[in-house]
Amino acid sequence: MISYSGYFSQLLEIVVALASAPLLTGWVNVCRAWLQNKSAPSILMPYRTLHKLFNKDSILANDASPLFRMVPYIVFGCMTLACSIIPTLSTDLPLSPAADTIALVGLLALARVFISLAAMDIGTAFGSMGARREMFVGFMAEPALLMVMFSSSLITQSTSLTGIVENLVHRELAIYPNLAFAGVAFTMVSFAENARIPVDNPATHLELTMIHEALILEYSGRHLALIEWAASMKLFAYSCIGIALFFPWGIAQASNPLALILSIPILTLKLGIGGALLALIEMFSAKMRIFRVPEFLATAFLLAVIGMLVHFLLGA
Amino acid sequence: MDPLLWVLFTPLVGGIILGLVGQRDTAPNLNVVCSLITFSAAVILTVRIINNGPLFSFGKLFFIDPLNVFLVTLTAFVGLTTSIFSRPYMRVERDHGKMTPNRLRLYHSMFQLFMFTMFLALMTNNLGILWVAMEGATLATVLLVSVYRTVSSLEAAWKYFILCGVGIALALFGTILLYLAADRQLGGGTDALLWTTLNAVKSHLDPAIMSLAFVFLLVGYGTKMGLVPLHSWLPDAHAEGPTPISAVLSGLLLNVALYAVLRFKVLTDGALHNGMPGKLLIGFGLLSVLVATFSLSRQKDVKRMFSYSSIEHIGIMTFAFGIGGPVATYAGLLHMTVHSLVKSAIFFTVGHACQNAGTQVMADIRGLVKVSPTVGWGMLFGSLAILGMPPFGVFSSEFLILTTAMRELPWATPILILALGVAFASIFGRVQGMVFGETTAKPLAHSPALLPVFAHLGLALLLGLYIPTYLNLWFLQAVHMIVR
Amino acid sequence: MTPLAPQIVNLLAAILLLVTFAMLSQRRILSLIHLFTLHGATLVASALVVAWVTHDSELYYSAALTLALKVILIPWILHKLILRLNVKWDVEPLINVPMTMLIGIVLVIIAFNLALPISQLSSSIARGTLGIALACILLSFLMMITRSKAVPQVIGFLSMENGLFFSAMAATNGMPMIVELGIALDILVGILILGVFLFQIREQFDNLDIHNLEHLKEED
Amino acid sequence: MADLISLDFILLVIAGWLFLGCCGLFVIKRTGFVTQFLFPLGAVLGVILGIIGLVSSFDSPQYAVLPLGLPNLPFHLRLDALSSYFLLVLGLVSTGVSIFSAGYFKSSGGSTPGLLCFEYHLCLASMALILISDDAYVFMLAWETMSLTATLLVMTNSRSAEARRAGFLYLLISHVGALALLLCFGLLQANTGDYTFSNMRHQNLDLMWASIAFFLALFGFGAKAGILPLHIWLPEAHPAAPSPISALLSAFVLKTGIYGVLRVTFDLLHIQVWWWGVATLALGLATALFGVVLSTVQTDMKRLLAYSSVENIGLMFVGIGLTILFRAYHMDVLSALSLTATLYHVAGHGAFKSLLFLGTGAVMHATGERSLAHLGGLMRYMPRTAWVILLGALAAAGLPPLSGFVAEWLLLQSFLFTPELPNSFLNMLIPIVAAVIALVGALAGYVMVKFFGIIFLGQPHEAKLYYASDADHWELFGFSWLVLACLLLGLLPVQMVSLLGQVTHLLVGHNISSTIAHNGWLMLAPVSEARASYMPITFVLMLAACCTLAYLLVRRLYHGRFKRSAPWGCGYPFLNARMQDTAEGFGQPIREIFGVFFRMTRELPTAFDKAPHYKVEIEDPFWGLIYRPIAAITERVARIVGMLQQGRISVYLLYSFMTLMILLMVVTR
Repeated sequence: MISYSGYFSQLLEIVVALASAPLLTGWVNVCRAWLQNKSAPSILMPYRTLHKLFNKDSILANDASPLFRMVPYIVFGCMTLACSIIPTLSTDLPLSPAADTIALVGLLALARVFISLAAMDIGTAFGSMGARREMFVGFMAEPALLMVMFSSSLITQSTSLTGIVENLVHRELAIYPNLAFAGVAFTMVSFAENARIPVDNPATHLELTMIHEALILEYSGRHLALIEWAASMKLFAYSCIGIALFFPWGIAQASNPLALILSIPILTLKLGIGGALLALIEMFSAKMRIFRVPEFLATAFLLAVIGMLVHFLLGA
Repeated sequence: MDPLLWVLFTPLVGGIILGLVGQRDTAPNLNVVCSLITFSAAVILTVRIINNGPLFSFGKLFFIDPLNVFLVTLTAFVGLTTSIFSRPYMRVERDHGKMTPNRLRLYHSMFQLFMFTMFLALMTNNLGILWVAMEGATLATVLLVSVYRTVSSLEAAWKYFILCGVGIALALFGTILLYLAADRQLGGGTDALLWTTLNAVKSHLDPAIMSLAFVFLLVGYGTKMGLVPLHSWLPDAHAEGPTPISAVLSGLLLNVALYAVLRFKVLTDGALHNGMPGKLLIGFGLLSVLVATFSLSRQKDVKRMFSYSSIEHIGIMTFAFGIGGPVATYAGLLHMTVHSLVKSAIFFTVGHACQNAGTQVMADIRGLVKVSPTVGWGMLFGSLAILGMPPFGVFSSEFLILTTAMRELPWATPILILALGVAFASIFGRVQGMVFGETTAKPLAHSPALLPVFAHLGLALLLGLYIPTYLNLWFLQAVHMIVR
Repeated sequence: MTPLAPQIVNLLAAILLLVTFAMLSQRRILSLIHLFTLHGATLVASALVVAWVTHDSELYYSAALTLALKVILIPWILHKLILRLNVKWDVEPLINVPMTMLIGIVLVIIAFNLALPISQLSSSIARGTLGIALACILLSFLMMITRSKAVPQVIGFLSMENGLFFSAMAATNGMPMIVELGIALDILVGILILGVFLFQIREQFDNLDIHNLEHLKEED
Repeated sequence: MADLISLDFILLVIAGWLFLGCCGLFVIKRTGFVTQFLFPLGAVLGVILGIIGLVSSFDSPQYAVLPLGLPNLPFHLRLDALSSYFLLVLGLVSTGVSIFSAGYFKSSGGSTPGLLCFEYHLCLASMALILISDDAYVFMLAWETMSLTATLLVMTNSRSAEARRAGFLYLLISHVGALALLLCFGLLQANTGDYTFSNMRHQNLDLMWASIAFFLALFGFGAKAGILPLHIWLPEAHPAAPSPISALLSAFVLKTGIYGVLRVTFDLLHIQVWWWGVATLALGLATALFGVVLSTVQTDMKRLLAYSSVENIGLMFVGIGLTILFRAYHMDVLSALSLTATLYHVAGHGAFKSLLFLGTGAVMHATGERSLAHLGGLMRYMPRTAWVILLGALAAAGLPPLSGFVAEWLLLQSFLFTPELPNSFLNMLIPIVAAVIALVGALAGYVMVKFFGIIFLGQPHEAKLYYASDADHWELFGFSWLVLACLLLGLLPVQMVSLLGQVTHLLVGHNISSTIAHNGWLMLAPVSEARASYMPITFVLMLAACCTLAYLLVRRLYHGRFKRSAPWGCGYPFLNARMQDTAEGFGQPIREIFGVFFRMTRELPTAFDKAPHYKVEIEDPFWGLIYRPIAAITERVARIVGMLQQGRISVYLLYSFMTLMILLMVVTR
């Protein structure tokens, strides 16, 4: 029996995700600027960009198919759903049984497939190149992410995220070595997935090494806005997954309003620290050649697998 | 009027008459008529046997039991279809100038005489007469093999004659030893060589003599069966003669030789209880299957290839009879039947195909389905049947043989699997090339007789899907004769 | 029964073996035929002896048959044949004569060993000679293997038949009459067909060398 | 005999198919009649078969005996849950394919449609017969008939040497497999001359013989299903055959192999041993990985799909291996779970793979092209086909909420529970296996993006593609049938799993449908909601809601204006179709990473080429590793054997002489 508060927290979560995703992106950019001793743009910059883009007319290539126009909405929808599944504020979510970790990974993959197809639709050199690279990052990142989640579901005997969180919160604080491996792997994966340095450079256009930007090169206006928004929500989702898997404390259990209220500042805090760390790592690492990416991701994948092995070796 | 007489003497008389008028245009029809009479007589005979059990004739000179009557009917049937097939075939050969009137006369009369010798060999009760008839079969066919008078046909015939002659001589020595063994029990006389009499006292025959005798008989009749390594004459003889002769040689003569060996195996098994004959048969069978399949994998001449496949199947039957036991023996008999049906059908189609393409080299035979579809499909399905593809009868016998072998002697099964695989690859790979593909050849002047082909394949199909209870009863009685 | 008869039979058997060896080593074709005739004659003689001893009328008939076929008819046919085909050259065996002899001796030993246990069981007066009969058969076999011309092969074949006949007599005083007749018929037809063959080979290759008949083989 | 009613109906359907086939023989040249009348009738029969299968899977087993076959061995038939399920799949797939064929063969001139109709329906009938056969003889009979007819279908275009070679390879491999099966049955009947399955169920073979029987079965059925290294015929036969035939091959003929393994392993054999499971698992894993990697680098669309079929078969074998493993340790719930995953994959793969192959058929109709290098941009010219294929591709990529995903989800679930295995070595093994499975799944996504993107998106590579016409109504009807199947399989897993409960109960004596049932019809929670759950309908509804809401809001708050213009060429004015990624290009990263998986010959242009060209050929390594050596060895042995037959009569006489001597020695010693 799911209470109304359940629906409320679900709704709240979605709203928070939609609203604060660009904020997180903005925050990361601000930190980057600070660390580079630049004068930082406003933290609200992403909102302005989105608003501007929404107002613009979107320009379509002559022979863009309907698929091309649908994809932004699909991707946006996928990311929203993802954010609503992941327990960011509360674990009392009516939607969470709809999809467990595996389905979540599938959801992200769905978004990736669609955006790559859209990129191939126009038939420009950059588009197909971007699609190829995106898929090729994806086919190594996905299993790695899955393994990361498995290694925590092995501890908690559950693949549903809420189940994992509740279980982790409730058991007494213990060191799980396999989670350490998983953490490192997860960090690497989320860098690759969110098109950050060292895998990709979000602040670039028209480099031969770009991935994400090449995908969306043909988009403009509201379509571009939706895709950018979806991208920042993806970042948000990944950070929340990280939080849920590794620092679940403070996420509201069950339906108690106080905890729910309390959980918002905690989340903000965690995200703030997370964003800052992200910027810091980006600062200290250099963009790697595209041919090095497989090694990078393979390392992540293997780390995750070793994490699971460690779990068995130390006999859970 | 005793149908047995009809079965025996129709071909004899017919052979003599055809020897006089064999070159006439009516000769082929006369040939067919003789075979038809023989066949119907054989059918009547069969009905009697199945209903009234074994019978003697001419005192004890002829003995008919389910085992040989079933072979008699089979022989008569294939003889009939072959004579039907050879009408258009020989007409084409004559138009091509390969058959002169004299040769036609020789062909027709010898064909009938050959049938006569086979019936004699099958039905006689006297093992000496059996030998005489087998030798007679060789003599009847040897001139047919060389009928085209080409260098290679002459060579084939010469080898056939010498090797089979020597083999049969050894068989005679075996028979003499048998007579010696019988002599001590029955005190000489004509009766001492009667199979029925020997069968009655077989457990008292002297083991030492019997084992020696069996060796000589096996080597002797084994030469005619084409068991490796006594097989060297077979591919030459079957490939060089006219196709109807190849059909009867592969389809019938091998069976008759095998029948002789079976008769002696029964006696020897009775005399010595160490199962030596079975072991020998198994050994020969496996060797034949293996060697035959590997050598057919490198043939270029279609008739040679299929005669090697005959060796392979004789090997399988020998193996089955070597295993012994009701199931394997049943399978062996079934295999004898379907093999002679299917193999002769294949040779019919091959004959037309070769006449069509004007060669026996497989690489030059192409696109049969385009030129004459019936021949093409006939050959395709015939080959698939001979390769043990269901729903044809060869499959059912191989099913029984393999499953039985797996429990009787598992070590032999890998050999069989290997051999069957190689055979499949080589035959199907070439046949589908001949059947499909592009060609420029023209259809033949005389429409080929396809009734025989499809009659045979139809029967093989029937035996694969459903064995009539009557036939089954017959088989079971025959099995009973052998296994006892 | 006289103790003399078995000794005569054994003597004849020894002669038979001797003749077989002679044929094995003989190069000239004409004398080969003569030897074959002698072979047949010895056979007839021994048959007559056995028949006389055992009062076996059938054996007289078959002796007569053998005389007619193997001593008179066939040698005569062969004579005619080689005159018609005028083949008078020497026959060079594939293996040289001493070697052949050596193998022959080995065969004789084997044959004796094989026949020994059996001949004990035989009721015939000529039982001791079963080994020799077998030896004759094997030697003729060897002869067919070692000769590279058609006619000597045929002669080897025929002497094999002789050996068979002799062994039948040695083992069981001859086969039943009807069988004997059948065998005789077969041999007769066989000889005729052989004649036809030799002519066909001749007209194909204008000599009787078996080497012409070695084309049907697996090409590599 | 009221209780035999559904089995009788199945026999009627088989008879009907045979009848249709024979009708085809009588009207051998009349394309219109055959395609517009006979094939649709066949489809109707397929529907009936599917319904019967659905209904009868809840009944208790039914038996029948036909007075055919060997005298002491008539045809024994049996209809139980397993066969009913596969009959359901057969009916489902064959219906779609038959409908599509009605459109496809209408315009395929040259060939004789009547003959095709005969072979096709004979093949369907024999497959149905396989599923209901209850003794070794009728099973093998139907089995070989299926192989034979399938071969003839592959060789439909018998003029092309490629088709003939493919058919030959296929029949050869499946025949060798069939021989292995004969031996397997010979073992299972264990010295009782009784070949009925009911007899085999009661035999207790000792471990050695049971293992031999199991591996013989694995070999024989694997040859049909296409596991490593016997998969070699698949990528040859599928491209050579007409598309509906490839669809049938991939969608069901392969599955008969799965059926056979299940039947022998869990029904006929009385024990399962853990290392059988490990072997099967390893084999399946290798097959899956190999298949998916090779399919990423293919340039022929049907070959690509064929290798992806190899991959899916591999996944099914992984499921079977896991089931054996659990079964060996008597963990019934888990074995039921993994078995469910396997069976689900059978149906799912049947649906989407036939859809994809039929799609290639429509494409070949429109363009006459099979090579990805010459296709592209077809979404504009054949949009309906494109959308259908997109759905199929998503399902094949194992993405939610479609059929492929559910199977993968269940499979991964069953992996997550393996820690309960008592064998620590296996516990080490499992995570790696799971990881590889995940990798395979992701690569499948890569393959499908390549497949769909290169064919339907981008600019056409050839001028003639501008005249491509969309699929006709028969073909679309066939498509929509299969699309429906994909969607239902994806959205209603609960009902499907409860259906499968019957099968798992029959095979491993346990089912998970009860646990699923009390979570309601929406939620798929194999063990408990706390452990794992998946609600596809909610999922898809939410997704749709988010998308539409976003769309409406954007339109409402802002506007829906857009302009058309030429794509941006980054300042380079002469964009053309040849600048897109080719199929080779798209596969390049995988070629770099998994270079060890295949033998590659490549020609790179030098800097100074006047007409630079780039050529790369990928070859299946198993040709070089196994098949050519075998052929060479056979050749050599045959030559040696051939030396026996060297023409000199003296030597032949010597053979007889030596044989005689040796035998005499043997006997008298």
